[in-house]
Amino acid sequence: MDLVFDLIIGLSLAGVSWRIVRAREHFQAIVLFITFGLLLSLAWTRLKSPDIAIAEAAVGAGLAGVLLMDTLGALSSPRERAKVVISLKLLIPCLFLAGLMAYSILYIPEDFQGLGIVVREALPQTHLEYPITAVLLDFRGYDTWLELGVLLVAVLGVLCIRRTDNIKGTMLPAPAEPVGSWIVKLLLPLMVLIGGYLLWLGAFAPGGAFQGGVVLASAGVMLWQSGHPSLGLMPRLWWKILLCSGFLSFLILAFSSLFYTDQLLTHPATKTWILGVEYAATLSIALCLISLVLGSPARNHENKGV
Amino acid sequence: MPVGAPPERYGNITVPELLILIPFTGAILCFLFPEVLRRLTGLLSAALIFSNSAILTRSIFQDGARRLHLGGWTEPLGIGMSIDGLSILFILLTAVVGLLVSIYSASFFSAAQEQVLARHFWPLWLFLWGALNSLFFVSDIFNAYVVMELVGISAAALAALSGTSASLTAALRYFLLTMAGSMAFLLGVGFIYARTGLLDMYLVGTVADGGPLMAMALGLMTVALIMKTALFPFHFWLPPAHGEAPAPVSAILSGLVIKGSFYLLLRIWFTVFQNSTVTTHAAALIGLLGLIAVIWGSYQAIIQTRLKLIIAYSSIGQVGYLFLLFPLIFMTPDPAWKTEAWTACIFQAISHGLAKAALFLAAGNLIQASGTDDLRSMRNIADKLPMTTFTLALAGVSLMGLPPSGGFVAKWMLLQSILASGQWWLAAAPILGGLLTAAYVFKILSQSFVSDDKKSCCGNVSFVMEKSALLLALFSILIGFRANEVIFLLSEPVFFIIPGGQSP
Amino acid sequence: MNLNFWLPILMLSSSFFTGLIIFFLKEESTALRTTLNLAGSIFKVFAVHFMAYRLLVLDNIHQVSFSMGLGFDFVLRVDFLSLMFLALSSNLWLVTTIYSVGYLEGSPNRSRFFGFFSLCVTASTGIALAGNLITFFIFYEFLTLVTYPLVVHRETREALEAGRTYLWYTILGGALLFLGVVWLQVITGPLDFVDTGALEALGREYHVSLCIIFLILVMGLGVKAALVPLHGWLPVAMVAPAPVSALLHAVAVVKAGAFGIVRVVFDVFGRDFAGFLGLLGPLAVAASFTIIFGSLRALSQTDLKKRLAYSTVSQVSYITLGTAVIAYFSAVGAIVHLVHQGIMKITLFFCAGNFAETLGLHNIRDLRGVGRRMPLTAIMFTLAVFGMIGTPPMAGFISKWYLGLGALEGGSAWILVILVVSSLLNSAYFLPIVYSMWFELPSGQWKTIRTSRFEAPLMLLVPPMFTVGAAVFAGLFAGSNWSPLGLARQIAFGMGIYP
Amino acid sequence: MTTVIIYALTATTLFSVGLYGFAIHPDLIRKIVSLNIMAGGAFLFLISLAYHTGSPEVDPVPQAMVLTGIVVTISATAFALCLARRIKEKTGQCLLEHRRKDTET
Repeated sequence: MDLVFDLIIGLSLAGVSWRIVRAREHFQAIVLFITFGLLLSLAWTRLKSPDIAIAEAAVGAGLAGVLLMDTLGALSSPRERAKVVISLKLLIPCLFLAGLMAYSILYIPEDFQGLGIVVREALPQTHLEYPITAVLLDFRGYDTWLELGVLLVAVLGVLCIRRTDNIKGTMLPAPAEPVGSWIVKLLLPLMVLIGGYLLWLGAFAPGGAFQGGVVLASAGVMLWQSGHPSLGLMPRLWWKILLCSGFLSFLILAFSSLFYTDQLLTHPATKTWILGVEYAATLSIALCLISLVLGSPARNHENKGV
Repeated sequence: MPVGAPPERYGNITVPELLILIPFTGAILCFLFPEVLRRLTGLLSAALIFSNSAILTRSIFQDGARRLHLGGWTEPLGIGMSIDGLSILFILLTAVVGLLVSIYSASFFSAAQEQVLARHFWPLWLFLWGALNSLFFVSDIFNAYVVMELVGISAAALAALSGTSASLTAALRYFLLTMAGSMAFLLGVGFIYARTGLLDMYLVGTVADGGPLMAMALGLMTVALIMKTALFPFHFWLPPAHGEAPAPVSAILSGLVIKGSFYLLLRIWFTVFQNSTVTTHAAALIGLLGLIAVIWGSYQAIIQTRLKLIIAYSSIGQVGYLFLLFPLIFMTPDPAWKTEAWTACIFQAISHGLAKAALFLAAGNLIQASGTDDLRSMRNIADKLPMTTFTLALAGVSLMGLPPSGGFVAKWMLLQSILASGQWWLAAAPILGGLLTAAYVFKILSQSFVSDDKKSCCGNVSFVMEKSALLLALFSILIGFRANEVIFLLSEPVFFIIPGGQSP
Repeated sequence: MNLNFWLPILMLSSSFFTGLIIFFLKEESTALRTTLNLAGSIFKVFAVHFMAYRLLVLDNIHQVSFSMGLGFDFVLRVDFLSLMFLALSSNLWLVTTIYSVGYLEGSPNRSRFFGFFSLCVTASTGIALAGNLITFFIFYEFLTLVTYPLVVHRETREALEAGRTYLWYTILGGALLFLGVVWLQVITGPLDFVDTGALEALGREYHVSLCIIFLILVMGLGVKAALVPLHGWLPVAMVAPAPVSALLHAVAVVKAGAFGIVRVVFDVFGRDFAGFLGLLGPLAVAASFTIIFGSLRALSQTDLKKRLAYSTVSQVSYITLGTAVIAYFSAVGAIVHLVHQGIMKITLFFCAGNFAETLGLHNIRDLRGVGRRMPLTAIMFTLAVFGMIGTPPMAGFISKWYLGLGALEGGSAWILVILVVSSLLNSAYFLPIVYSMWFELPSGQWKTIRTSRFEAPLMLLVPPMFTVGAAVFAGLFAGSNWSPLGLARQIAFGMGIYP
Repeated sequence: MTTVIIYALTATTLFSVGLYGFAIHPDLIRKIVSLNIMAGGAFLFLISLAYHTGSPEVDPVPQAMVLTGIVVTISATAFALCLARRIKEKTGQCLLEHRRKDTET
């Protein structure tokens, strides 16, 4: 039964992706892409990775969808038709590549182990009970740090392209017809709650800084779309500090770890630290994503040439 | 004996991690500080990074390679960092170019219309610097992916800094290609993980064998990195991206960023895949592409009429030399010549980095003086900007590979190992490439020997800008006299593995 | 202070730093520039003589060597041959400097000119001092770089074109030389000029490679030595100012190529071994062909400097020719011709420069009767011409005489024919000039470009006097141990070549 | 094992389809969408490995990598889209092909 399910998911993923590539209208392609994201979440649930399913649902289908739709609106009339012809010159190499990869996949060893065992053995030495959070924040904390750096740099890059230093100034004006405010009123507290819960959950169960941050970001975007001014009330410096907070907390950890131990990014023996880092990361992920989604150039040309 | 993790030595107090922490801290501070303080912060960070790089170099030179385990977790669980002769050379290159470019930028962006650029330049540049430094320490393949993305975004943002539509388009083209490359790299990481269940480069290197999974991974990663390094069929993004950016950014992109991905390619080929069978055909193919790049890039440089585009196309040609390393290593029987080819390639990377940065900075001087980088505007500058002309000449000498510059040392060793390995077809690269390079270098220089009566020249160029460009050019010459140190850094006690089986 | 180490360094830096400082002088500071130039060149002349004293009398070996870390050393080493070339270049630098100061008076970009001029001399000093092929190559390429600005000095379109041609030829030659040097290094390892014979010790399996290397090296050097068909740049480069042409032809570029061929044949391969490989015959044929071809082309030139240029093509190949015959006299002839050709040719160019600068005469037709207007210059020109043709007792005679003796000794009598034909051709293209200078009437009024107390400014008259005097004395006192011929004999002895 | 094969095959197919889309579409937004498909493929490959460890629990390391990867990809996507919008603002087009005209002016 599982096998049939797997096959259906696999085939529909491949089919949808092909439809995305072949779609004539950009709008259609983007709608299909959101479907694609949802299908992926399904696959990940099936593969026992709920964390990623949450993240994908929020990012792949949610934020990326908003971003793409928004951009599409700004770029062209969404019904604009693209010329889509099948180019054999490109298709054949791609098929060839796919064939090669498919062939090599058959060689994945049966007794593949991965690093799961090593992680589980080392888990008690951390203060965390959930392995993914432990990998993210402790074992491979350096990656997470740099990932927060990537987020921050993307925001910096957007600011650079927008030629402004003030992220709030770049935000799209709230739409004239806001999303029904009653939905927001209903959903917002719920989402903040979910975000916080996910964050708290991360210490011992699926959930954590990233998922929490993503959900909070979605809430923030909704809040803005609904025309609610609350985000804009935050002082500029605070906005900046919160943007950096995740990266900054790792940086502080890195500096302090240089003093009390000989290895970078070693967590001190209390749980407070690691939680502090996690909260900071959640906040800055949320805020960076909000800035990225809302900070793109306006669709109206009133800011042209800034 | 396969070479695993290097010995851990803690005989001294140098802290290599600072090379990552300082630029990142500087970047954050630049972002948070008001604009007046940014320049100061940037310069201070640059000076600190430079001095730390120098200290670390000395320590590596004396005590040999180092290995760090981040978070106190040993591999395969945690992420390692490795600092050996190879990485320290690139770190040092970045430090020298970075410091001088920072000094240059402090002056370059001080003009009123440029101040809005300076605001964004400093945090992005320091982020890029930190990312490059961590790239040179990288010892974990997934970590490499993240670092590359960090490099990619900050480099693309810098390339778009000037905000003209040409530069934006160029930046986006560059960025899309980088991103596609990163995806391929990530899939390659997946393939390696599927085969070995490991992510640490050295561990993978000791465990990995041949097989379709590894071959696929190697292929994906190689293509990804070749795209980012702008080897021949993927070179098209480079000239607009490097030619349209403001001068200091061009210097960074051409001098350092493409070296970053090349460095990673070396690590992938010679650390991760050290024991798996790399087919000589693949190596020969890369070599052939390098050869074509040398000739094609140099030819394209000759027919350009804008100074910055000449310099940018020249990068394609000069980068081509680096890829001759692969056929030389994999098709040469004698280990001594392999070491020679290896040293030649690193030398080429370093001297090109210095010379190219100098050229772009000099081009920036020219643009600031005459408002355009059309070659004809070079007339009269010999009088007005003798220092800049001199810079162009010195850096040109190094590019051409004339003695006693760094470029000469590189070409010398390259040709020597080509001849020794008996792969005659490769000899076309240093010989023909040298000729073509001379053609475009003199195309630039001959303009400065012409005095034009129409005195369109010249605005003032600050002393600092001229001097920092000149210093870079001088370094690119002087490095030719320090070949011994470089060879030592790439030799056994300091370097993890010498490709070609000279390892103990 | 260890003079054995410092003297070669001082020789190089005397012109190198002079050049560098001059670059940064203001255009107007003529006096300072001239002083610097003269100080540098006079210092160099003294240094060379001091060095000669130390080498010839005290038998001190001057050597500088430090590692480049590339499997070879940077070696400066003074032997008799380098001493001779040094003496030539330092003395001629001095006279050419004086001449150029006069010649370029009031023209633009003089700082640039004298800067590169000094660097050019540095390069040829380095070429003389080089103790191995790699060091030689380094200075050889340096020479290419610093002569280019001199060639394009006039900044006209024609000059730029000429510069481009010059660059293509010389850079191509440099690339070939590079290939040859590297290849040789791969086969033999580091090879100093003193290690002659190392190649002989190699096994037979290397002989084919060695032959190809020899070919590549000679081609690379032949570009600068203007061996036909690699000579194309030389007539074009005549657009350069007269002192530049003079220096290029007499000591710097052309002579560097010829000197390189001498080094390669004598000190790298060893003459006997090269002969054993069968390389010298073709070299001799190439040289002979160049001699005849250059002379024939010279016949058809109407521009004085162009004719002189083709004459150089022909005359320099005497050196190659002498190198390519296995005979004591040929070796001596080749070496002594390095000097003789230099001093004679520089005289001719100085005189041509005087005609051009004072009366605006470029074409040979315009020279009719100029002997009356500028007798001194004409006399010097005539003397140098006789030298070139090889009339006793001028220096040129000595060279040709030795080359002829060598041809007989080496059993290649056909070379004698070449020499005779070439001398006839020399007369054919030089004597008409002399004739029309002295015995024909001027075609019209002389237009005066520059007025001066004498027939030409003193600065333009003294240098050729000096050089032509040298040419005469070198011929008259050839028997002395201190004459170029005497030195050449000693050099030959030093190389193990005995009559 | 079959599950892994199915998902890994799907993953590589997605990657290839994304690559194809990336190559054929001149339009920037479609290029970016295609890149996201490629990313989806790469992530799916890693997760299918995580599932395939034999033990009941899933390997956390690929999962952590994919979480990191998702953040990186969304940042990159947002950045690229922002660039694309800026280009549209400046040139009125959303293609990479008008480069030559620009560099000449």
